[in-house]
Parts: sequence; structure tokens; C-alpha cells
Amino acid sequence: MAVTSATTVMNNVEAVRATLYEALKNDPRTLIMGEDVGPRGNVFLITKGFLDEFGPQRVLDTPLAEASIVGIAIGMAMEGLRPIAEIQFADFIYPAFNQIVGEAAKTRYRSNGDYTCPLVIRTPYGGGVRGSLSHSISIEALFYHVPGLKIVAPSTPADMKGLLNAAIDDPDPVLYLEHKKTYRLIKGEVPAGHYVVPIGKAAIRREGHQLTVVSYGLNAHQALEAANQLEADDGTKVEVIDLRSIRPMDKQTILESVRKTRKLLIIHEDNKFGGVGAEISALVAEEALFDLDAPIGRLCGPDVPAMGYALPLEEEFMISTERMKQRMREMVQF
Amino acid sequence: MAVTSATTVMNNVEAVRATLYEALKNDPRTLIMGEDVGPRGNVFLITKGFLDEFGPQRVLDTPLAEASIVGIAIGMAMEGLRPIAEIQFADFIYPAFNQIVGEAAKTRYRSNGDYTCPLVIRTPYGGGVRGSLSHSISIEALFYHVPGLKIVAPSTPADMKGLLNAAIDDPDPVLYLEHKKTYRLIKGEVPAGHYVVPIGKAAIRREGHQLTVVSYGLNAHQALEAANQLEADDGTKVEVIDLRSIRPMDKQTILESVRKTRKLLIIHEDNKFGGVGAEISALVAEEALFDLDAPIGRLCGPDVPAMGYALPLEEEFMISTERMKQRMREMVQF
Amino acid sequence: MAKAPSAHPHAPVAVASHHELSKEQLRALFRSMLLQRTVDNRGFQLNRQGKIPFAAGSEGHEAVQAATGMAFQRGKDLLYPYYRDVGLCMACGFPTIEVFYSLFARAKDNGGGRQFPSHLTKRAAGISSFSSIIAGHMTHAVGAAYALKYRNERDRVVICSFGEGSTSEGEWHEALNFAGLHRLPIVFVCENNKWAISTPQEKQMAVQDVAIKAAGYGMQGIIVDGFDPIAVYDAVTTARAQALDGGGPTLIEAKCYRFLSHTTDDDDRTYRSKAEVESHRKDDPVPRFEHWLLEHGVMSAGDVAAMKKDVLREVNECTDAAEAEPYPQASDLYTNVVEGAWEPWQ
Amino acid sequence: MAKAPSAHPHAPVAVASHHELSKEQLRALFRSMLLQRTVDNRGFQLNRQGKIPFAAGSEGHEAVQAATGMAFQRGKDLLYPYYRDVGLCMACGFPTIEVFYSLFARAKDNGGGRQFPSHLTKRAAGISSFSSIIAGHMTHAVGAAYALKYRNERDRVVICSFGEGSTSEGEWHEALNFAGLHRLPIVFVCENNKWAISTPQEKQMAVQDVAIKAAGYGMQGIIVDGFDPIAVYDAVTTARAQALDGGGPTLIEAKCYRFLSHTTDDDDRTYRSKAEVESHRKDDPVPRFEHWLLEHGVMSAGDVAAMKKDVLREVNECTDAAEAEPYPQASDLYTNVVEGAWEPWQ
Ligand SMILES: Cc1ncc(C[n+]2csc(CCOP(=O)(O)OP(=O)(O)O)c2C)c(N)n1
Ligand SMILES: Cc1ncc(C[n+]2csc(CCOP(=O)(O)OP(=O)(O)O)c2C)c(N)n1
Ligand SMILES: [Mg+2]
Ligand SMILES: [Mg+2]
Repeated sequence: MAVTSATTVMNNVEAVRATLYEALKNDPRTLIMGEDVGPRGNVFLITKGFLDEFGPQRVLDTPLAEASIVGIAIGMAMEGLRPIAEIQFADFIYPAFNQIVGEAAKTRYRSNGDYTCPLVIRTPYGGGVRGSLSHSISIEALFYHVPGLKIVAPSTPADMKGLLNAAIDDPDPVLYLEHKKTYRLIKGEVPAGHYVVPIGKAAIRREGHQLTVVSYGLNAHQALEAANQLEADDGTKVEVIDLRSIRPMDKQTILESVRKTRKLLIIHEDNKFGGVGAEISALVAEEALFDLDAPIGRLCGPDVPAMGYALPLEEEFMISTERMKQRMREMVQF
Repeated sequence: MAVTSATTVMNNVEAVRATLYEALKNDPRTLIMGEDVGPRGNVFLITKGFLDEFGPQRVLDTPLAEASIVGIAIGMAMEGLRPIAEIQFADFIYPAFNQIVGEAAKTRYRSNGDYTCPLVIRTPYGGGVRGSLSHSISIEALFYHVPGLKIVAPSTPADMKGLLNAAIDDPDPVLYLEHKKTYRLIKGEVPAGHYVVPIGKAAIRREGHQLTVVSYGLNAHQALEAANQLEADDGTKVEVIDLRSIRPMDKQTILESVRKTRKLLIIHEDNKFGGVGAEISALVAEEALFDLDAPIGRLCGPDVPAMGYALPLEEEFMISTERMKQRMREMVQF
Repeated sequence: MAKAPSAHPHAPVAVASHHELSKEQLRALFRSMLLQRTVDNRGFQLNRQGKIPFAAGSEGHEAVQAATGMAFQRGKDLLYPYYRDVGLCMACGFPTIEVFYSLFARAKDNGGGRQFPSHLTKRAAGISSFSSIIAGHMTHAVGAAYALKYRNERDRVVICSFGEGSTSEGEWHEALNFAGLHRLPIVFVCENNKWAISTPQEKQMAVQDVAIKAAGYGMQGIIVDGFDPIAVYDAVTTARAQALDGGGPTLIEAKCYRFLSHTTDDDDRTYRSKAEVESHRKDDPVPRFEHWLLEHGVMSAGDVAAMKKDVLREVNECTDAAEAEPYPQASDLYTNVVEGAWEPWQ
Repeated sequence: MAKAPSAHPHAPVAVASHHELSKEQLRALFRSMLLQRTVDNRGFQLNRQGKIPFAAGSEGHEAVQAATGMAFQRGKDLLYPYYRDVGLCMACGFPTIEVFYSLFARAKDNGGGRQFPSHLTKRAAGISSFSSIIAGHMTHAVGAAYALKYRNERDRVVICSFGEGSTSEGEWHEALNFAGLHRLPIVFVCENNKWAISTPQEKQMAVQDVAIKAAGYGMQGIIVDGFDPIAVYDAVTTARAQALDGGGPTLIEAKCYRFLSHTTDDDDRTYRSKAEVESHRKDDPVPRFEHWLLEHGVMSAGDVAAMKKDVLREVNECTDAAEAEPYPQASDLYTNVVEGAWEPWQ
């Protein structure tokens, strides 16, 4: 990240909002489109006021039709605009699957570079907000298998901005995931001006030599907190990596850390089976197996379709910081 | 598999065809729907003649609209029918993603069992047939992360029948994948009458103690052939597991084999990153890490959007039996 | 040379009207409307009291829902509703107490407290389970109608409802296309309340009437005053009869209005004027129908007061009874993924 | 009481006709049609010879495609075609030789030999890259039209084509809805050849005319004889002018026929009668237009013979030149996934 003198404390919503605002301000090719992004300013008020300033051509309330939100954005991108499309909740991205996977991710490839698709799709995902079965899901594993598609899931305000800038600048399609529970919960310093956090680079949030924890999104904050508590409790030193980019994945940072700590725990809210943790684990089992002193652990959302609306169902699904701490301790002691 | 005296030699197309025919014959709740399944008898002639025998209500040529093929089938299933829906090529399943992932896989769960969705979705997948970028892809990893959805990918005629019967009998949605290169290539004995191969059970195609190879679909046949050649060459004994079911996955068979051979190679045509092999590897790295004498290997399709139409592009993408043999030898010698 | 498309055989026509409704039916209609409004208000109230995190109301839809529910034949028909149809579900036989199980996410909720409130299901009453994914249920309704036709169950129809915003989804189109093609026994009821969250109809489609879209699917489009329960009852009953006769589906557009914010999470003052809301409020279907009933001597002022009291009593009792019920347990998260046990849990 | 939807402001009208076409233009139209047919036949021939594994033909679409291509303004307009539009692409400026690069999957193919034949792309000519996923390109065309409007490029339109089968897809609906709503500069051309592989129009939709669907999107629907190049030219040129004037999109339905099997992988004798095919064959647009040109003195029999010879020469030369070109290399599989290098390969 570029070093800038001026920083402001923001939460994640504010960081996304500020970045979108600057993008619209600085590049006439950019525009925002999605359901209720206009007068309502998006359901989380991220684009509140944008319509008045940038007009309805650049802050475009779309019909209720996700396939077309992405498909039309693809056409715009193919013809030189820089659309930033929004899917109101990640749970509603399914109807756009064809356009994302079948079209956006293959535009450059199938035309052998004749056409490109510089497109950003932003969407809020994740639970812990009483969003029920249908406003809580994680979607990264439904897309991370797709060559040609980049996926980022920043967790801090500074990364929200830096990765959103990187996504907007990127000449290829990027799926930008915002954990909605972090929206107002997580605050932090955000540098002024335009800077990018490179797509594909993880961040080591905390150094340690007894265990590597890889996580992202809301869980990355909890993992850091759990690791801090562990050190305070008894001096245990856990290294915490915030993945930030899911694809391309920062293999190097993961492998270097695991070779040092010799133990790996992956934590994500998304269901376990076939989740992002599967690839991380497989990568390490392939490239650093004999560096390991413990089985690779995965602490993930259970393999049910989604968390329920009733509080006990949501609590059971979400991974508490306490559970993280306990699992970290077990692995360190293994 | 039930032991029956009468068997017939069939190829995979014939096995699917015979099973569908028996299903229509034996259960009035069953019906077949999809594009061009009527007079044309499906593009691979799987349902040729069915229309005449069972009529247009039960052999239903649908409009060109995949979301509705699956969605309408869901409604039928919710109201007591047993639809067997076809997606003409797996590459065209994307528009139905919402109905499969957002609806079918969640019907039982979201209604807490009030409604169920006994639905089969059949689709031909895979390459090696000059299908180009858009008639060649593998789709299993786009769906295998989804709780509530079963996925099978049988490779032999006997399994084609047994697993299709199991899928039709199953009270929940099943995605049934047919590797199109095996359609006419693979022949074998098929027992007469109704029998099922249980969903979730892998098959050990060949015993061995020096390496476990896990594969499915077309690659399972090649892996078996490669292992046979290796033994003929120098007596090397490789164990070959045909996964058959991708979800639920037969963890027990995999773990038992790996604990015996102490080495694991996963082979699939689908792209590597986030593919089915990722979960298999992660499973073993979690539950049998210290039983391993070599890093877990994955020999998979390259991480490009799809194989190209031009012959050299297709050949580069597909995994040859020779490459399998070489990789097996390397792992045995590790 | 170019020419215009030929007139369509199913060009829109006005439906026959004046189905005879008995006084008892008229009173039942009104009670159904009152119940819907009272339940609605209670949801918002419980939310403001911090007792439930979420509620969605349907003020303005009472006439459509009560009347459609009365046209629905219990024990025969199938309902494929959407999330704003709590009143419709109740009018079709969904017990009031169970609405509150859903609002409070109690274990006794038919969906086990898994879905948002208003996402009701009750197979025993023919009320389908649906997701929050807009228009996701449209093709299910069509598939159900196919099942009825397939089994030759000629006295049954499917009623499928949705908002005008939902018509933009591709799946909506696919559903209507198939239903029209196979002349299925289904009645589509669009509750056009002019808004989809903050998006007005003018940003949703280029046409003024959803009903005009029917012609593209070879079915009849009907526009009806969604504030008039008798008109809606007429329209749905006529369409139902046509469906039973093999005349295929009808697309009924009931013009109504959404008086409240989209849900308790929304604040409609940010995107529409008070004046607009007020201008529709003067046609509020509940007082309007009350007035009509009084005027036509169907009910006396005393009858109305007694009915309101009774409805309030019912809602109060249901609120208290449901609140006293327990939540599902944490272990309930793991059931009903598929039949039997799913996979071992980590 | 219920009423029928009000008449739509954009109800279908017949387009003005008789655009003046010069003799030169008429001859160019005919050459374009001949070229398309000759290229088509060559594809099937190469397939039968075992030289290429796949080809798709468009016999019966020649008039639609040649005329639409003539209405297309090179250097300005954008074309979003589908896989049966090789003739249209050529008529818009796509070089014949490159069609053969695609047929032979040669390295010089603009798409690097990655896609099936007929899936052409040429950004320099304004010809979009599209996938095999039916209707997947519809929203792209609409997005491109939005870009033109956004940048205030008022002399440019998008032409988007598709088959009648494609209208069943949800994405088709979403595209038309958005285009109508924003009155975008786009012309939709439906090449209605009555079949989608083995599925006839009667199993695809309940209506006789695709054009009738236009009303639901607030745009004009036009039916045109797709065997008549002059009528198609009229219709597209009129629609183009209207789009430039801010009058929004038009849905043109060009009624034609698919004379050949769907592709070389198909055998149409399994699902339609020879008699049906023959009944359309008598209106075959190529000899019909030839006859018209001779009758109207635009060309002499000698001119026609010379043109046919010249077209054949061009196709022969292109066949030979393309066949002599190399395939892409195995290593080309790994390029152009994203800009720069993607991930390390296993
Ligand atoms: C596929 C999908 N996209 C977006 C949403 C978010 N959403 C919920 S309700 C709604 C508006 C629905 O409007 P309409 O269909 O008119 O129904 P109304 O709420 O007005 O009754 C939207 C956009 C959703 N639930 N599903
Ligand atoms: C999404 C999708 N579904 C199915 C197919 C297979 N398919 C290819 S062409 C075709 C028929 C298309 O018919 P139509 O749109 O009328 O075009 P035509 O071939 O008649 O020109 C089908 C079903 C596909 N390519 N994409
Ligand atoms: Mg609405
Ligand atoms: Mg066609």
C-alpha cells in the first residue's frame, strides 16, 4: 500500500462508499448499477447521495434482474466503460451465474484477447446479522474454481479501499465480496487518495511461529483477536494471515508461513466441504507436506444449506472467537 | 449391486437409455423433460423412440430455457411427480444455477422437511470429443460445495444404470453426470432388472499397495489402464478407486486405501484449483496426514477456462494415459 | 414488405363480473382483510419493541389477498405465494398462530424458524415453500400445474402470486412462456403495488400495465382494481373457471399500493414523497370496503366494531402464545438437509 | 371491475418501405447471399470429406443476413450476432478468409481456434465475441447500446440477432426489458427459421409471431419476409433510423427457414418431413432474388454466372489458404486467461 500522510478513520461501509465516490469522480468511464442504488442509495446506504451528484446515467437503478445486471455490465465493459455492478445480497447472485461464469470469465479467453471485460461485481455476503437462510450465505466457493475470474474478500477499511481500487483498475472481471457483518463493526485508518492493494497478495496480520492461521473476511478479525488472547493467556504465538484475495491466491505467503510454523489451521464461515479451505489445504499437502507437524485443520461453517433465522441456528452456524481460540490451542499443543 | 443372472453388454449410452426406459415403464410418476428429447430422441439419441411409446406428456420437449427446465421439474417434484430433467450439454447448465443451488438443494431444508424435491438432472459433460470451449466442460466442482445436492459421475455401464436408478429412487435432488467421451467408448456387462448402486459408495477397480489413485468418469478408465500397464511393465501395484459419487463422498474407502498404500494421487479432467481433488486432498491431510509417505498429488485439467476447439488445444488439456502412468511411476518411486 | 404482427387469438378482454357473493362471504372477506392488517401492524410493532429483528408488511394488498384467498378452493387448489402474501396464505387456510411462530422464529414454525418471517409453508394446506429469491417460485408453480394436468386432476388449479418487480426476472418470463404453451391450469396474480423496494414501476418496465405482457405468452391479461375485493374475486374466480375448462392460464394484474416501507429494514421516506403515499391512502381498501359493507347493509357499525375486536383478540392471543414458545435448538441446524442423516459433521 | 389492458403507445405498425437501393447495392446484396451459401456448403462439404469435425450452415437465412449487413454501418455500428450469422458477419465486413481460419481452427483465427466454427469475433470490425450459450449475448448487446448512449455517440447503433428459440431464455426477456425501458439505440433481429434444432416454434411459444412480444417491452414489433432482402433492408434501415432518432429499439422478426440440418452433427430427417422442407424450398431466397434481379434488369444471366464464378473462386482460394495455415500450438492453451500471466501451471 502506498504510504500517504493523510488518513481517516472509517468503517467498512464508509471505505467502500468513499472509494466508489472517488472512482466516479475521477473516471468518467465508471458507473454504478444495481437494484436500489439510486434514491435509496443502496440498501446499506453505500451510494446515498451519488444519484444527485452523478446523475441517473452513472448511478443506475436497474430492474429486478440479476442476470441482466451482470450481462449489461459485460456489454458496457466490452465497449469501453468501467461498470461497477452491485448484487444487492450475495444470495441473489445465482441468477447471474451464467453471465459471471459462462460469459465474463470467458470473454477474453474465448476471443483470444480480442475483447476484454473490465468489470467489478460487488456484493455483501456472510452472516451473523439475523439475515436468515437467504441473506447470509457465503458464495466464494461457488466461484473460486472458475479460471478467468478474480475474487477478493477484504476485511479492513484500508483493504476495502485498496482492493476496490485494484478491482476497478483491473482489466479483467473481479468479484468483490463485502462481509456485511463487518460493515459497521470494523473501523480503521484509510489513506487518502488513490492507492491499490494488489490483488493476489495476502496480509500477515500477526507474526508467530507455533501455528499458521489462514482466514478472511469477518473471521480474519476474530482469528486475530483469538490469537491475541492466546498470547496474552500464555505467550502462545500464532501467525494470522488474512487472505484478502481468494483468487489468485497468495500461495507464497501461505507456504512460507507454514514452513515456519509447521502447522496450519484454515478458518472460514463458508461451508467446509469443497470450500476455499479445501484448496488451501490441498496446496500445502502438495507442496509442503513434510514441513507439517500436525494434520491440516479446517474450522468452517457446517455443511448445511445456510444458517437459519432463529437465533440458536445462527449462533450454531457462526464460528465464535472462543471456538477459534480453543482450536488454535489444540493445534499448538498437538 | 444386486446379483442377477441375466446381463447384457452395453455401452454407456445404451445403459442410460435402458434405465430411463425401465423407469418410464415402471413408474407412472416419472417423466423426461429437456431440449430435443422428443422426436429427435435427445442429441445423443438416448431417448429415441420414447415419445412414440410414452407420449408427449411424459417425454417432454421443452422450450430453450434451462432455468425453467429445472424450475418446472422442481414444481413437479414438489407435487409428487418424479421428473428426470436433461440439460443438453453441461456447459448450458449455468442459467439453471439458481434453480439447482438456490431452490432444489434448499427445498427440504428451508421448509424443514415440509416439502421435498425428488429430482434428477442428467447432463453430458467432459471433453475429448472436439466439443470446443462450449461443449466440453466439467461442472462437478461448481456444484459439489452445495449442501443438499447429491452428485454422481458413474463411468461404467453397470454403474450408469445402478446410479441412475439410485438417483431416480432418491427422495432428494441428484445431479447425474455422464462423460460424453465414454458414451460409446466404454462397454460392459449390465445386469437385467432394477438394481441400485448406492449413492456415496466408491468402487475399488483394482487393488494395490504402492499408491492410491482416486479418479472418476473417463479418467477412471484411463487410470485403470495406466495401472494395468505399470504392473505389466514392472510389477508395480497401484490401487485404483473410481469415486462414482462426488457428493456424498466415500471418505471411508479413500482413507482406508490411503492408510494402506501411504500415497495418494487424484486425477480429474476438471480444472485443478478448487476442483474435487481439493476436497479429497484436504480430507486426507486432515484425517490421515501421518499415514502419508509422499505429498498428495493432483493430476488435473489446467486452470484455463476450457479446452479449445483446435486439436492441439484439446490434446493439451486432456490428460493422456501416458501422463497418468508417468505420474504414477514418479509417485511410487518417491 | 414489412408488416405488423397479426392480432393475437388471446387478445385481452374484460372478464365477466358480478359473481354473487353471500353476505357471509362478504363478511368473511372483510374479516380476512382486517386480520391481515392487524397481523401486519403487529409485526411492525413487535419489531419496534425490539422483540423481533424483522417484519414485512402488506398494507394496501388486503383486498387482493383476501379475495384471491376466497377464490382459492381449500383442499383442492395449490398456492405458490411470495413473501408479501401473509394475508393471502391466511385467507387460504394458513393458521394465524403459525404466522406468529414464523415471526418469532419458533421451533413450531413449519419451516423450523429457518426462513425470514413471511416465508410461510404448509403442504397440508397446499401452500408451497418458497425462497427469498424473487421469481424463483414462478417455475415451481408452473411445474405444479403441469403435475395437476398430468394426473388429470381436473378440479384443481394453481394460484401463483408475485409483485410487479418480479416480472423483470428471466425466470418470470420462462414460467409464463411454458404455462401459456401448455395451457396449464394456473392463475397468475400480480400484486402491482407500484414499488419494488425503492424502484418504481417506471424504472422496472417500459409499459404501464403488466397485463399487456400476457399477449406475448398466448394468454389473457386482465387488469383489476386491487383495492376492490369483489372485483378481484370476480377476476380470479373467472380465471380459475377458465383454467379448469382447459382455457389455460390468465395473468391478472391487481393494481394496489404498498403503504408501508418495504420491510422494517427500509425507510420509504428516502425515495418517495409523503404526498404520493397520501394520495393512495384515500383509497385504502380496508376503510373503503368497510364503508361499502355498511352502505350496502351487509354489516352494521356494531358488527364491524365487534369484528375488529374479535380480530384483535385473535391476534393478541396468537402473539402471546407464539412468544411463549421456544426457539429451535442448535442441533436443529443439522436436520432435513436430505432425507436421513447427511454427512458427518466436523 | 376488471378491465383489459389499455392499448400500448408502441403498438406494432407497418414500417415505411421502398428504400431506394442502387443497382450496385442490389448486386452487392446478391453477392453477399451467394457468398454465404457457398461458404455454408463448403463447410458441410469439408465436414463430409473428414477435413473438419463440425460445421453449421444457414441456408435460408441469406436474405436476412445480407440485408441486415447492408443496413449495418461499417466503422460505426456494433454487431452482436449469434452462431448462425456467418453470412451476416461477412456482410458487415468480416473477411471470408477468416471464416475459414475459424472452420479449420487455425492459429490465425481471431479467437485462436478456441471456439466452434461460426463463433466469430472481430473487434476491429465491431463484431462482438459471443459464446455458444444461447441468448447469453443479448444483454451484452444492450450494455453496448447503453455505452453508445452514455457517450452520446448519436450516429451509432447496435444490431443484435438471434433465433426464435432464443426468445425462450430468461436472459432474452431481461435484455429486451432493459432496452425498451431506456429506449436504447439497438435493433433486435430475430431470424425466425421455425426450428430450434428439432423443436418447432409451436413447442417453443404459444404465439405465432415473435414480434407480438415487443409490446410487453414498450417497443415496436415488426414482421418481415425473411426471404426478401429488400424488405429486410427496409425494416432494419427504418429501425436503425428510429434508434438514431431516440425512438428506441425495435424487434424485427424476419420469417425465414432453416433448409439444412441444425449442424453437421444433426439429421433433420428424424424430426421433420421432407415435404415440409420442400414446401419452403420453393421460396428459396437465393434463386428467388436472382430471378428478381434478372426480371428487373439489374443483372444479366451473364452477370450472374460471372458473379457465381467469382464467389466460388474466392471461396476456393480461402479454403486452400486457410487449410495451409498451422493450428495453434499446445502452449497457446495458456494465454489470454486474464491480462498478463495467470497462475503458475501445474
Ligand atoms: C433475486 C432477488 N433479487 C433481489 C432481491 C431483493 N428484493 C427483495 S424484495 C425486492 C423487491 C420486490 O418487488 P416486487 O416484486 O414488486 O414485490 P413487492 O415487494 O413490491 O411486493 C427486492 C429487490 C431478492 N429477494 N431476490
Ligand atoms: C443455453 C443453451 N442451451 C442449449 C443450447 C443448445 N442449442 C444450440 S442451438 C439450439 C437451438 C437454437 O435455436 P434458435 O435460437 O431458433 O436458433 P437457430 O439455430 O434456429 O438459428 C440449441 C438448443 C445452447 N447452445 N445454449
Ligand atoms: Mg411491487
Ligand atoms: Mg430457429
